[in-house]
Amino acid sequence: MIGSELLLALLLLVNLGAALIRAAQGPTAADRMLAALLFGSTGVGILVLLAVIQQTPALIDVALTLALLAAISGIAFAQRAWSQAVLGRRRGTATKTEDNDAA
Amino acid sequence: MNAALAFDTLLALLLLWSAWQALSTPKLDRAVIMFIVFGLLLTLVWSRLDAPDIALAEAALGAGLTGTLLLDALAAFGQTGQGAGSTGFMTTIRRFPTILVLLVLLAALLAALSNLPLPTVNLPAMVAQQMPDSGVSHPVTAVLLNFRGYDTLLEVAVLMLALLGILTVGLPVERPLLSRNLLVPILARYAVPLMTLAAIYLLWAGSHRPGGAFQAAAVLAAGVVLLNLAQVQPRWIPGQHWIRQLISAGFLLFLCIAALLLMLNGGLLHYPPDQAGLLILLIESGLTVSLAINLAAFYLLRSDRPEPLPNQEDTP
Amino acid sequence: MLLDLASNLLLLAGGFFFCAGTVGLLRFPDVYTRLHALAKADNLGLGCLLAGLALKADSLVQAIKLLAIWPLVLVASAVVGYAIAHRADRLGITPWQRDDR
Amino acid sequence: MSSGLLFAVVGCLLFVMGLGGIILLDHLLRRILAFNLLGSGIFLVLVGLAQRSGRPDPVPQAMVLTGIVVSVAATALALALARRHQAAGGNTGQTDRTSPEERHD
Repeated sequence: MIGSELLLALLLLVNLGAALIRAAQGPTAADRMLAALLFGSTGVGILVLLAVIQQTPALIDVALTLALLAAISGIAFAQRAWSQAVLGRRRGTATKTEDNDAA
Repeated sequence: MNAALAFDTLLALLLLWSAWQALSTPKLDRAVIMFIVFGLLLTLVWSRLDAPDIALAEAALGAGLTGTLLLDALAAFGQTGQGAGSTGFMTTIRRFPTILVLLVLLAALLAALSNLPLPTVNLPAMVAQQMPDSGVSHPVTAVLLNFRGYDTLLEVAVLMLALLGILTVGLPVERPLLSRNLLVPILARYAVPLMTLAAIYLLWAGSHRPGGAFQAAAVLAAGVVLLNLAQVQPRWIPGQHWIRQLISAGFLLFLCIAALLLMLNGGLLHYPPDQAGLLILLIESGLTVSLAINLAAFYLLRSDRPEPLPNQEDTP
Repeated sequence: MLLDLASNLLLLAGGFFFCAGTVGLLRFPDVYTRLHALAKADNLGLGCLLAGLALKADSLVQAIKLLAIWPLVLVASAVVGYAIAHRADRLGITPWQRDDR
Repeated sequence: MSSGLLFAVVGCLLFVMGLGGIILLDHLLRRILAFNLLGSGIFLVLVGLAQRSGRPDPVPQAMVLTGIVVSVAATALALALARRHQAAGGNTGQTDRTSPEERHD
């Protein structure tokens, strides 16, 4: 039974790795931030699975804390950091690459 | 292949990759976001290492305070245009000797790791032996506040010193909010009371399971940061004395108890076993408030004077 | 016995939705659609996962704690999703459309 | 190989990466990030090595817990210094040390 949960945790970790690819590719800063936000759900999922696998109920507290605070860095990003200057002069090209992706 | 080992290996690879990205990427925003991701991955690593106390602190600090601090700084640096487009990690041949030395250092470290003798003192057993006298039943809290309480005392002093240093250097200037939206205040209205509740729970939990003053303070500080993002709590300015008084109060309480014990028992922070639990709870409660305000001040304390900006135009 | 089966089914469904969310994050064309994949599929996956684990939790307190995580994550991702989409709109990033314009 | 030892090795790698970053990177914010990576590496070595037999050890865990909080304080101080440096008209790096031909990328 523990084995199947470990496999599920491994699967979620693979998902996180795939999300890191999105973070590396971008193209906009928000796309990178999405990977950090993914921890709000996937990271919490891995934590609760680890709590069951390692039989440390305290890890559920860690998951709860992470879930409570998950929104803060995303909000700080949207309200404080993501400006034209951070986006850079590449703004026009950034939207263009997205269109290329779509085509 | 063993699934647990596969999990650890993949986690280690992701951690190293995010760290490498944070250093080597040419764009500053990407570096900061990769560092935030690194912190979250590190939370998982601490969980794997059976260290839920550290995982709690890392989760609360990384998601709440470090991330917002770095994003704030990113906005400040990004606007001048100097931040973007730094050169990569290994662009020039000039750096080759340094890299060579670093690789030799790495090889030496790994060689030292591979034939390390087993420890001669069994610290976990010593801690377990002393636990009945510590006043708490969670070993990490016992080490933090009883066996090595002076470390914690000095650590609180270091945090105050860091804040003093920032005050001396000169506070960063408050930056305007880039966008405001209506959902964030609503979120804050529900989330901050829950965070306060969580902080109290963590403080209480510290005596018998993972948790304690540091984690509680980190969660509380994150709550204050969220209130600021929701524009409920304005930035603090240096003239507000209650901030300094509250920050010093926790440290002074800790110091007074330490001094009292030194006079009565002849040992710094040698608690009498009967009152140890009560004293630790008292110290931890004081520390939670002080540390929370101290940590939040790193983000909230901002200068009320406009920034002296010499020659903004002609910087390249 | 039945409880175990239900729990395992929920865990399996959770894993599936997480994978779906990741595929969406990688394959969708722009910020808005990726936000959508993240906020919907992943949170559904997490809900299934938490429900599945709560069914075989050791104690009632633990089960309640597990289930309490879900609304927190839902609210957080809703607010962050809105904040980022709102900001992206302000910065003039145009939503993707099926046939190129 | 226990997870303790594995993450101790990862800690060594992070330490060297962070050290390299402090020496080789130009931008102040990046150096602060590198300093944090270096610190995390040391924490991993401390806890990982103590737990390479697989048993949790509360002593290094408590030390690292204090260390993490101190490193946040150090980061905040470093960021304030860097921003002050920039506000005073100082260069945050990169332009003075890179030669003209690599500046445009």
